[in-house]
Parts: sequence; structure tokens; C-alpha cells
Amino acid sequence: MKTSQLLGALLGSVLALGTGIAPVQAATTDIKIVLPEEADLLEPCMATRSNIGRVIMENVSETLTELDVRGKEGVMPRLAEKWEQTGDGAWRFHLRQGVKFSDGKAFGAKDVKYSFDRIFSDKNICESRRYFGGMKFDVKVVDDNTIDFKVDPVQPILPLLLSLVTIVPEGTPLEFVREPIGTGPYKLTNWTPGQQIVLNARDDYWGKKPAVTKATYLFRSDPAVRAAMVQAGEADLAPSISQVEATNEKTDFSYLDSETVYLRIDGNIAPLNDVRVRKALNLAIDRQAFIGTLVPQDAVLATALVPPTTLGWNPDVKVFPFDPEQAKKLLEEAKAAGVPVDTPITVVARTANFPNVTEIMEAVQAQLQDVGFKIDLKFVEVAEHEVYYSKPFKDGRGPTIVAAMHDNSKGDPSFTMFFKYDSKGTQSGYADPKVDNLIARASAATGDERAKLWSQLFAYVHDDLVADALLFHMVGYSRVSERLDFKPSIATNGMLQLSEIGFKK
Amino acid sequence: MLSFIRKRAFASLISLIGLLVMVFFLSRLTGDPASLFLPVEASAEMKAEFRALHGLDQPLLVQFGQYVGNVLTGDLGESLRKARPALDVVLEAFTWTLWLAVITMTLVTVCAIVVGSLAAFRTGGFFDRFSSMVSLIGASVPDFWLAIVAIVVFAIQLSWLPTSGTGSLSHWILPICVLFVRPFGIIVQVVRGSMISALSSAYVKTARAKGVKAGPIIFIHALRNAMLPVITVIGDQAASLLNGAVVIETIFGFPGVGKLMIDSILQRDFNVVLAAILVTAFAIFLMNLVIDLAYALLDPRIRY
Amino acid sequence: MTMAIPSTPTKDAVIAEEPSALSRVWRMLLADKFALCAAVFLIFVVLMAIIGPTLLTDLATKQNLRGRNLAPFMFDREWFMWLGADALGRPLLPRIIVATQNTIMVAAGAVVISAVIGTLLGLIAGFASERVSQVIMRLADVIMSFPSLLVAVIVLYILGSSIMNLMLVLSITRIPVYLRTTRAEVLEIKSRMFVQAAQVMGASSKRILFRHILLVVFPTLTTLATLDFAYVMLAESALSFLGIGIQPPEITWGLMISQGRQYLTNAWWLSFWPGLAIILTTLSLNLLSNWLRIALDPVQRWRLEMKGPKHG
Amino acid sequence: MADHLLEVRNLSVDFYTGTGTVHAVRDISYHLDRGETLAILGESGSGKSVSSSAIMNLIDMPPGKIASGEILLNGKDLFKMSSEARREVNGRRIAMIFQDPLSHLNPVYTVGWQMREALKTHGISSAQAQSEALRLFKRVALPEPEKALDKYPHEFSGGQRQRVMIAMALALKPDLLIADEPTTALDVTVQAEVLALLKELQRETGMGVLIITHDLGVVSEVADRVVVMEKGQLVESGTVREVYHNPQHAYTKKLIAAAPGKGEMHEPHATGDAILSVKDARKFYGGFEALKGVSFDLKAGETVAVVGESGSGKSTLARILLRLEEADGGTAKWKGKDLFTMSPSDLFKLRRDLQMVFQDPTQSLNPRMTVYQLISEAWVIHPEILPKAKWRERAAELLDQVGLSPEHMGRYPHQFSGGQRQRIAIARALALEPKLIVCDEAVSALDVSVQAQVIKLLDKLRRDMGIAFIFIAHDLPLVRDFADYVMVMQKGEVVEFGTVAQVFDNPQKPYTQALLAASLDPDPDVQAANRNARLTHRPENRSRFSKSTMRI
Repeated sequence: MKTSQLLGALLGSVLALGTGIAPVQAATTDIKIVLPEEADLLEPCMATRSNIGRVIMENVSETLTELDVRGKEGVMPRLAEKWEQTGDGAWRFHLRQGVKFSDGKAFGAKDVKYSFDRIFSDKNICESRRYFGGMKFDVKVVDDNTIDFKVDPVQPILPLLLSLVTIVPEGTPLEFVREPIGTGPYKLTNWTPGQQIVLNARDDYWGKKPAVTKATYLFRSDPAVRAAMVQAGEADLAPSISQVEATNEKTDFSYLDSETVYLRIDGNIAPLNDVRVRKALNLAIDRQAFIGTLVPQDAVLATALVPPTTLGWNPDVKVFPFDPEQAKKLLEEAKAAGVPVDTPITVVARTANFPNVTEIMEAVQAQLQDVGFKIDLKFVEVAEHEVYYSKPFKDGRGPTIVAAMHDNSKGDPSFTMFFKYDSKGTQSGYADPKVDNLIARASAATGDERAKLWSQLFAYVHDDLVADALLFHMVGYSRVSERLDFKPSIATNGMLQLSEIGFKK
Repeated sequence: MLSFIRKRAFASLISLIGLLVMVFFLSRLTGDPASLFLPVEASAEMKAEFRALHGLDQPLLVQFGQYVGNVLTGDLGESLRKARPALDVVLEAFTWTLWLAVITMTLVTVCAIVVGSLAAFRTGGFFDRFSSMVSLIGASVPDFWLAIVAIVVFAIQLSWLPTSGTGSLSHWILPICVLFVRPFGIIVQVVRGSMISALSSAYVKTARAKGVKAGPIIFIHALRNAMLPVITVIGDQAASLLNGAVVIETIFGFPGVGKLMIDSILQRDFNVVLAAILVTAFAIFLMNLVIDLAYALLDPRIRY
Repeated sequence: MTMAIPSTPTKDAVIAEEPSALSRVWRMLLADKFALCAAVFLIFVVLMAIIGPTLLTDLATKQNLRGRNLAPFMFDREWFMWLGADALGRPLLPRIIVATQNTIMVAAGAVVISAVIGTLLGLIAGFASERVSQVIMRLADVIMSFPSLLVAVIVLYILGSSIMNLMLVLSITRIPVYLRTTRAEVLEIKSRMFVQAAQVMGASSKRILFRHILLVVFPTLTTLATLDFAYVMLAESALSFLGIGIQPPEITWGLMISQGRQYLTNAWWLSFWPGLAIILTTLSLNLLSNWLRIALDPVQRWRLEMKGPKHG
Repeated sequence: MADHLLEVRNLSVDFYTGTGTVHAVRDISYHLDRGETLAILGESGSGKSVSSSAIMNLIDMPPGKIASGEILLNGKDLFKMSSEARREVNGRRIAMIFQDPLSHLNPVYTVGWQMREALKTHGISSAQAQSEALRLFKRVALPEPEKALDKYPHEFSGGQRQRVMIAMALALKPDLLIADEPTTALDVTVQAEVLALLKELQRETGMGVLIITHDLGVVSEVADRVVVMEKGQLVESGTVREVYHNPQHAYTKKLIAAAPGKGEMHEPHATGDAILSVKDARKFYGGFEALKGVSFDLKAGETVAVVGESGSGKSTLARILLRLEEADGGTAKWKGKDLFTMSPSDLFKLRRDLQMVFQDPTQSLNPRMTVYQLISEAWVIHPEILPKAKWRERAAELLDQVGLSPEHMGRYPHQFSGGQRQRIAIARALALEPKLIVCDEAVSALDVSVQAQVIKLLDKLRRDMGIAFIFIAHDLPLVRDFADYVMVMQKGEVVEFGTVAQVFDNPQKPYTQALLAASLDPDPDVQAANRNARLTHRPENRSRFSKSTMRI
């Protein structure tokens, strides 16, 4: 049995060798996309994970709603045509008609309910479940094309949340699947693990037929290699390449990629529990010096953990200036007040967390040391990083700063603020009642009120609490073959809609 | 003969069991796969559910008992991340590695034997000094460094070969060439040393006294005698290739078992790690057996 | 009988004059120019490893974001910029020199630990009963097939990443090499006449093992360790390259290659120089090990001694 | 002049080494005719093999160089031929057999393959080569020649292997056969047979034979003429009888004088009780009985020689007496205590009394220890013998006693010659002040002249210190000058035991007689007589030979 498998695999690879000798120039509407990391699953309910989402999100599996990341339209219809909030805070969604799954089955309200039930099943661990923590759902099928969501507590941003839930046909196994069935414009036609994933355009798609007829995904971990492949014509699109490689104006585009780099401070431990020390820390870092050197020219200095496109982003909050003298003064003040500023502070960073992480952190270390901090820089691999980053924190730990990168491309701060600043947040280093209060109020509010409350929170966290040292909103670079018409967006990190790709005439 | 194989198999089985036990328990000391599989924002409950789903919440000994039970029925468990049987994942990757190793080692063996033998025939001559230098440098170059330099030169600057990945025959050239260098350097030196002593041996003198030509003296009389230490080294080198040329596979995006192993270790995908170790250890056992048989084949004085 | 070279011509007449050990080593080194260069280079490397960090650490860690990836061979600049600068504008030449200490220390530590443990186990395995020997050999098999990367991740996760722990990781994976070699040698030497002669004199097993057998195995082990030093250096740099070895801000040559990797297309020197340092060092070690193989063997030593400049 | 089959004229061969040029042979000349046998006699380092290597083109150049001279084969200068032509000469016109046929036969090919290769190299077809090989194997009287062709060298006994070599050499009926120490590693009876075979074949084919040897006995047995070499120079030549009876050169005289077996025979004179009394000692290796109940007594200051061919159990006896191996039966009383069953602590004390000198001093001295370390180790192990302060002094004394300069204490064994090394080994044994020394082939590996010196040393020690010896040897004449008693062993049994005079002058058992008859006497006249005597023993001889080969 096992030997026959092995033999089969051997034979298969011989064939692969034989057939792959000359890469036939396929139809001009076929494209190849080279990604840094292979999807280990193609599970629709895991599509919020970037390595999966880039392949299947809105290409194979669609959602009820969709966030407009290019314009200012906010949440747009996708599989739901429209929706409204009923009196008791529940939401009613009216579904699109005439939609078919790629296996031929018609799409209806029962599929939506099934998709929700599946997420909460104990037969799997769907990642999208995390967006609904602490919520009770009551999903009712009204008719084939109408569905009601009653959520406790009331969710003012439910339509936005539903942009994260992919719809699978009723009857999909509860366990993770490797061959997703969806309503999207493409279907999965080939997946050779370790080598490629192929999507083909569907003829029976409900919407506008996309220009790309076939997309082949390849995976290379080295950014230089990815860039070189587009240059050499081995691929048409490399959604993320490194800044160093992005040298060709015609093919290389930068985009704000919703990743924010920051130093998470554990404000429970002296001397970091002193706000003067935290302020000194912020003043000691010469953020501007990184721009255009270790951090791409187009990167933006951060004043909040969410990118400027997010609801409630506060333009009045200003970046801390680089002022080592002031920093030294603050440190002295703190020292005079009995704060143990000489305690060595451990800065933990993750290897290969973001481009140039080593150099950036070494530079930050040097800058901090220049104003008198004692810094131990420690690089760890992902599993260990997680131990430092998330609660429960270790007892008896020393003062610790964790360099991390946070991604929120979803337009609302709620996906960020609770986790990072609330006293119950898993990565929060603070227990500040005012922060907790603002987060609770903002999460429940709607419209302008919501934006205002978030704005207040951003200002408080940055200026008064000085919770962390925010660094940069990072920029990604894509290399796009000259025959393609495509501009990357803030969502490109987690989602790559093939329907947005056109061809230059 | 059979009893020899049986004895070897038994010894290997013991080693394999020891290996499994150590890897099983030690790897579980290296952190929680749940927090790696799930996003950082995931709640403690979700993590607990993940552990329950994969039986990671059980006491270690219970987990081990279950694992052993499953292994005995031929089930090596599922990959935590890929929702596929771990063995399938490993065999798929191992096939690639096997090809890479077989092709590389075949080339290495042939080239090293020819070069080493010729160098030994005229010790101290130009060819000898040249090949000694080349092989020494070959044995000294860090392969990952060579790999990235090769990519820059041949794939990026000259665009002769694809940068990495798989798909066509040309994709194999760079990885094989890079992997070739070090074993070649090492084996040439062993062949040379072994051939020098074989060529100065008494039976070669006899052959010369018989009037045998130089070619047959080198490649028939001396070589077969010189092969014993050489195949030991070939075996060692092949074993390290079978274990997966981790760095090279990573750099060239080659979906082999070495890359799978490092990925699985970093992701704490225990079942895949264990399956990968089992498969490679078994392959290495088979290879060592073949080498032992080759000893007997080459030298009639060795009988098992 | 022998015909290549007639056995030492001065056979019965006078016993070969014996110069002091040091001058003998020197003369044997002179006889092999490659080995001489290798030895000189290695001494230089070791010197750098010892004094480099104290002299140059400040220079090597001084960042200058405006001088990033400065190209090499700008001889009009200060000497330490001659090999260029890295992504933080730190001069490469002092960095390579400072990194020597970690690189050499890890390799040396790993070699010493693995050689001592491996040799001891090998001596025991070769001399003890069949059963003990089998247990040890199986243990060696287990270590051999234990993926070294997994060892690295386990040790570094549990004990944290440090130079000491990296030594530990690398030495664990190299123990079987010494173990097997020593055991094989012991098995062979055990049956030699001088061991029996010692037995006849009433020497204890311990004495035979350590005074007689170890003495004879020692040169083989020295040669092996020299060779292994090169291997461990490469392994260390590969680990650092994969990101599971030494972590910044500590530096080793392997780590420097890894850090320079992303700049290969536009600043090749970042990876090239440390790579060259590794090549030269391993090459020297290989050359020296080849020389040691001959120099430590009294039967072959004459080849070197005879080649020495004007002798007797 | 051109009539000679082979003529070596003014040959000088140099070897380049770092120290300068070594003149391996200097200006030597000799000739050889068809049907004639010429012996080159010399000790190790004399360069006796160099000229034959030059004939066969076996000298590696560099480092070797033919400095001058010519070698004429049937009047044609070999040095003027192309290397291809010389390759053709090798095997076809001149063939060669060597000492130690085991290492000179390729271990990984069957002897049949190697035979056929010799034939096919010179243009014989495969089928013909096969039948020819079989014929030759029959001719050299290999048992079961058909099967023998498919066997590997290690599956034969030493004598059979030399027969294979001879068959291979004679495959193409060469004009000249060079035999380089063809019988050195063989038992005496086998040696006699191989030499006889060579003579027989020479008579048949009329070839010239050039035999290179260190053994005067071999010269007197087979050669017509002899040339004597010393340190690369030809010091004497002439017919065998002339040279033996009327040596001109001092070196030749020394060689002839050193040949053992001509001195006075000892008469046992020791009195008192036996210090060692062996009764019925037995040893098994698996199912094979290596010692089948050996008994003898030894008094203080006495020497028992144990003589036998390989496989006779003589070394096993030594090993069990020294407890290097455990005996499987019998007793050996050392001063009343059975040393076979002695407790470890008693055994440890016994080690002082009982010492051993091994065959090969190169191997029995740890190459990494200095002479001082080697000797003083005895006192490290047995500290009660001597306080540490006196070690150096005593070591110097011992070295002086064995005839070595005490200044050499700091040197390593490889810096000494073979004979000197054996003296070191003896000094080491003496350090423990033993009562009995077991010498296991202690002088077999040494040159004849050195052999004589070492024997003289041992004899002196016996006289001065009253040490008893068990002297194990395969060579009878050697024993004759040194032993009090001789014990002849065969297949694990004592065949004959008696005083030297009894055994040598009046051997009782046929095996002893055969042994005596087979040993070669340096005197060509004596040897001729022996040869005639041996012919009468021949049938019995053959049967013993085949049995012994089964066993090895």
C-alpha cells in the first residue's frame, strides 16, 4: 500500500519532469502569480488568513458583503444585495438570486446559515470565529433569499463583519476541506502541494466575467526570487517583493499594506509602568531616519495601530518628535522620582517578522541606548515570540517590550483596539479604566458617534497613556508584469481579487 | 545473510523506537501549536478547542499511547495544518528529495571516482594538484552561500536558468549543481587517498609485472579494492541528502522533505515531523543495508 | 620488498637525530606550503577572535544610516570601510573581525564538547561488553537520525538562544562521529600487540584504555576534529542562515551572510565577504587536517621531514 | 657476450628524497643464462630488489631514476624500449613472483580471473585462456584445480597461493622468472616444496631464474651462482659453493658466520624443582581444538624451545600461559599455584615473574611512547619494584644491558631499527625482573645478522640472571644454538620432547625428521645431502601438506 503510494508518487514526478520541460506560452489571458508562502489549506472559513485568502477570498469563495478598499464607499453588496437593521438591533439580509456554486448547486439562505453554523462547529477551528467572540448568534432563514441575524450584544458593524465570512454550500463537511466550493468567479482546478495552485474562470458566474481566465499560483519564499521571476517572465505578478528589489518604475508599485509595526510595551512592570519612561522611549526613536533607508520611502509614521483609512483615525494626533535631549531629561526625572530606569529592558523581536526587522531593531536598540536605556535585544522564532506577545504573561518577568506587526485592513478599529489595549485584550499591556470604557462605548456606537469615540481613544492612548511606541504603517511593493493592468491596494496583503486584474491593450 | 538482515533490521527498529520516543516528547516541549495555528487575537477558548480537537489536551503519555497505537495500524496521524494524512504529505515531499539525492549522488559518485582515481594515478602531477585544490575548495564552501551566489549569477544576471522552484528539467540544474559541490569535494579526497594506497599495493605491482595496461590497473585492479572506504563516505553523504538538504531546498523553493521538516518544526506540526523522521530513517536504513551488501559484493572476503 | 623508496637508509647505523618538537613542527610545516599558509591564516583568525572584539566592537556596531550598503574598495576612505558597509552603515571589515570570536568560539566549543564526549563513549563502547557497546551504538544511531534542526529548535526553545546553547546543539549532533571513529579504532587497536604487551605487564583496563589506546587514537581524533571544526562552522552558519542559530545583535559569519542575502543583487559585498571568510577558514582547516594526517603519523612523517630545507 | 639471457651492466638507481639522493644500487653488474639460477643475497636495505624492479619497470619515476647502466634481455636494452614494448615484455618474456603471495594477489578477484587476465593481456583468447589456466593449475599441483579457479586468494593456504603465483608467472612460458623472496613467509616444509616445484619447472622450460633472498639456505638449495649485496653495492659474486666455502668480502663472511645452527648444543644443567609445570593444557576455538593436552616442566634458568609450523598451537600455548587467553583445561603450576585459575590479584603479582617478548617489535611497542615511557611503565604498574626517583637510572642500566645507548631514552620506537626495537622490548620485559620470559617468534622478523645478535643477548641474560625461557620458533636451526630442551608440536599436540641433542641428532618421530630435513642448510654440500635424504620422505610429506592446508 505504502510502497504503491511511493511508486505512484515517483511515477508522478517523472511525468511532471517530462511534461514540464518547455513552459508553453499559454493563452494571453492566463496569468501566473508568485506568492511568498504556500497555502497549507484552502479552507474557506480560514480565508482571513493571508496565505489562504490571497488565493480563494472573493475568487473562489465569496462573502455576503465586501469592504471597498479603493474608494470611500464602505461596505458594499456582494452575495447580499441589500440589508437593513430591524428595530431590535437585528439585521436582515436580502440575498442575490440566480447565484450558483461551482458544483452546480444554487445558492440560498440555507447555505448562509450553514456557513455560519459550520464556523461555530466543534469539528473544526475556523479562524473567522475569532471575530465573533463573546457574541450570541441567532440566524433565521426567512425564505430562500432572505436571512435574519440576531446578535447579542447588538452589533452595529455586522455588515462589515460579514465581509469576513465566506459562504460554502450546505452539506460541506464540517472538517477542514482542501477543495473549496464557492460562488466566486473562479474554481479550483489543480492543486499540487509544494508546486502550484490553479484557478480557472467559471462560465456560470453570476457577475461580470473577469478578464483573467486562468491563474496559476506559485510559491517562492525569497523576495528577490519573486521579483526576478516577474522580470524573467516566469510570473506575471508578485504581490509582495522587497523594497530593495523594487527598482523598476514601470513594474513596481508600492501600496500601504495595512501592516503597522510597533513596540508593544508591557506597562505593568517597572520602569515601563512610568509614563515618563514610556514618553522618553518614544522621543528617543528617530523614526524619520528609517524612512527611505530601512523602511520604504512611502511608509507612513504611525500615530495609531490602525492605518489612516480606518474609521475614527485621528489626524490631530502627532508623531512624537525625535528629541533625545528631552528623552534624557524625562529619564532623569523618572530616576529622581525613584523609578528604576537602569533596569535592563528586554526587547523581543521575531525573526523575519517584517522586512529588515533585524536592522530596524538593532537601530532602535542603538537609539534607545543613546539616551540611556539599557536594552537587551532578543530575536526569537515565531512560537517563542507568541509567548511574549500574548497573555498569559509570565510571572516574574522583567520589563519587556515586544516588537510586533499588526494588520487591520478592515476599516474599523474594533478589530484592533480591544485586543491590544483593553484590560482583557490578549496582547494588552495595560489595565486602564478609561481605555476600557471608551472601547466598550465605541464598539456599541454607530455612525459619527462611533468615529468620534474611536478618535478620542486614539488620542488618549497615544498622548496620555503613551501605551506603546508606534513606528510605521508599512508599505508593500508589488511587481506587476507590464502586460497586466493592476494596482495593488491596502487589501492586497490578505486578498487578491483576480477580477480586479485587467490586461493592457 | 538473512540473519544478518534480520539483525540489522532489529537494531534499526530499536533505534527507530528510541528516536520516535525522543522526538515525540521533546518536540512537545517546544510550545503550543494552537497559538501558532490560530491568529494572535484568538481567544483562550478557541485555543483550548483547537487542542481538544487534535487531542493535545490529553496527558502526554496518553497522547503517546494513542500515537503508538495508530502507528501500529499504519496511521501516522493528520497534519495539524494541512488537514491531510501526515504520511501523504511526507511521501510527496520525500519523492522530490529522493530524486534530488539520487541524481546528485549518482553524478557525484561517477565524477568523484573518475577525478579521484586519475589524481591518484599521477600523484603530485598537475591534475592531482588541480583536482585536490578544487575538491578542497568544494568541501569548504558553505552551500547556502553558493546557492544564493549561483541564483544571482545564473538566474538573475545571466537569466540562463530559472531562479527556483520546480516545473521543468531546467529547474533541477541549479539545486543539483549546488548540492553536488560539497559531497564531490569530500569524496574526491577519499577516493584519491584510497586509490593511492590501492595503487601502491602489492597486487598492483603484480599486475604491472603481468604487463596489464594502465587503464585496467586503475579501474579494474585498484578501484574495486579502493571502493570500500569510498562507499562508506558515499553512504554518509547520501544519508545527509536523504535527510533533506534543508537550506538548499529552502533557498530553491524545492518542495522536499528537508523544507517540509523545517517548516513543520517551526509550525509545531508534530505528526508531520514524526512521519518525516520515520520515512527518512527508514530510507536511510534501507540505504545502509544496500551499502553493507555492496561491501560484500565488492569484497569477497566480507561475508555476513 | 619496498621498491618505491628504499626503507630509511640510515637504518642500523645511527639513530636519527631528534630536533626539538617545535622546530620539527615548523620544519614539517615548511615542507607543505599550503599547510603553512593555512596555519598562518588560522593563527591570524584565532588572534582576531581573541583581540578583535575588544579592539573593534565600537567600530563594528557604529551605525550610520546615511552610509548604508557603502560599496567596497573605496580606498580613499578610512581603512575599515575598505570592504564596504552593511545595511545599517556599519563597516564590514571590523564586523567580520568581531564576528570571528563568536564563529570560532561556537565551532571550537562544539568540537571540544563533542570530541570529549564522543571519544569517551567510543572508548567505552569499544572496550566494554557487547551489550553496553550495543546500547551506546544504538544511542549514536538515534542521535544520527535525529534531525539537527529539530535539536536546534528544541534546545534553543527550551534553553534560549545563546552561544553556549548553540555549542551544545552542534556538539550533540557531532558526538556520533567521534564515537564511531573511536570505537572502530579501539576495536582495531585492542588486538594489537602492544596492548597485549601491556596486559602481560599487568596494566589495568583503564590504563590500557587511556594510556595506550587513547594515545594511539589521539592523532586520528585530532585530524578528525580539525576537519570537523570546518564542518561545524558550516553547520553553524547554516543554522544562523535559517534563523535558528545565533540571533542578532550577536554576530557570526553565517548570520552576516543571511542578513546580506536580501541585498545580493544590489550590494553583493554584504554576503560575499563573510562567505569568503568562511571559505578561507574551512579551506585552511581542511588543508591543515590533511597535513596533520601525515604529520601525526610516525610512519608517514618522514615525507614531511625529508622535504624540509637542508636537513642532515 | 650477447649470449646471456639477461645482463645487467653498471646499473645505478637513485631515489630522490628531500634529504638528497639515495643511491639504492650503485654500479652493479651481473648476468644470467638460460636454464641457470642466480641468487641475489642481501639483508633488508641492501638494495637487492631494486635491480629486479628496474628489470620489470616497476620503479616509480620520479622519485626513482635510472642513473646509469643498461639491462639487456637477449642482447636488447630494456631501457631503450618504449613503455608499451616493455609492458609487452612483462609477463610474456619476464615474469615475477613475490614474497607474501596473499597481498600480491588481488583479493577481490578469483584467482582464475587473474590467471586469465595474465593470458588475455598478451593476446590469448578467452576460451583458450580458461583451458590454459586449468592446465597450469594442474601442473602446479593445486588440489581440485577446476574449483580452485573460482576461488578467491584468501581461500587458499600460503603455499597454495605461491603455487597460484607461480602458475600465473609461468602462463606465457617466460624466458626469465624473477622470484623475490618467494618462500620467506612459508613454513619450512612448504618452502621446500615450493622450491622443488620451481626447480622442476625450470628444468621443464629451460628458463632462467633470478632469485632474490636473504636466506643462505635458499641460496644453497636452488642457486647455481650467487651475488651478494650490501648497501646498494655488489660485494661478491661467484658460484654458490665458491662463495660459501671461500668468501672474500668481510660482509659475506659475516653473513655466513651469522647463519644459525652451527654452534655448540646446550646440555641441560639446571637442577632443583620445576618453576613451571604444565599438565594437559587444552584450548578450544569453537569446535576446533587448538591445544590437545600439552604437558611439560621447566626449571629456573632453563630454556624450552617450542617448534612447530603454523597451526601447531605453539602460540596458543604462549598465550594461555600468559593468560592473554583462558585455557579450557589442564593446569599450569607456577611455584605451586595454578596460574590458569589464579585470582586477579595473584595474577597481577605473577605478571612480575612472567614476561613475554613478541614477534614483531614494531607492533608490540606503543608507537606513541618514548623508550623511557615504555620501560618505566612496568614500574608505574608495579610501583613496589622501584621508587620513582630511581626510574631513570634503572632504565639507563637496562638499556645498557641490552646494548642500547641510554641517551636514546627520549626517542620513539620508529627511530630505531628492527633489532634495536626488539632490544627495547627485551629491556621492557627485564624491567619487571621476571623469572621466565616467553619469546614468541622473537627473532623471526629480523635479519640473519641481527638475529644472531639478539640470540646472543638472550643467552647472556640467561647466564647472568638465571632467567628461564620458553622460546617459540618455526625455524629449527635457530633453536639449536640456544635451547636446552626442544618440544616439537604439530596440530596442537606435542610430537616429540627432548634435549637439543636428542632431537637434532636422533629425531624419533617422522614429523620431526621431516622438519629437520626441510630446513635449509647454508652449506650447499650439506644441503645437497639433505635434499637426497628428503626425497625418501616425500610421500609422507605430501600427505601432511594437504592436511595442513585444509586446516589453515
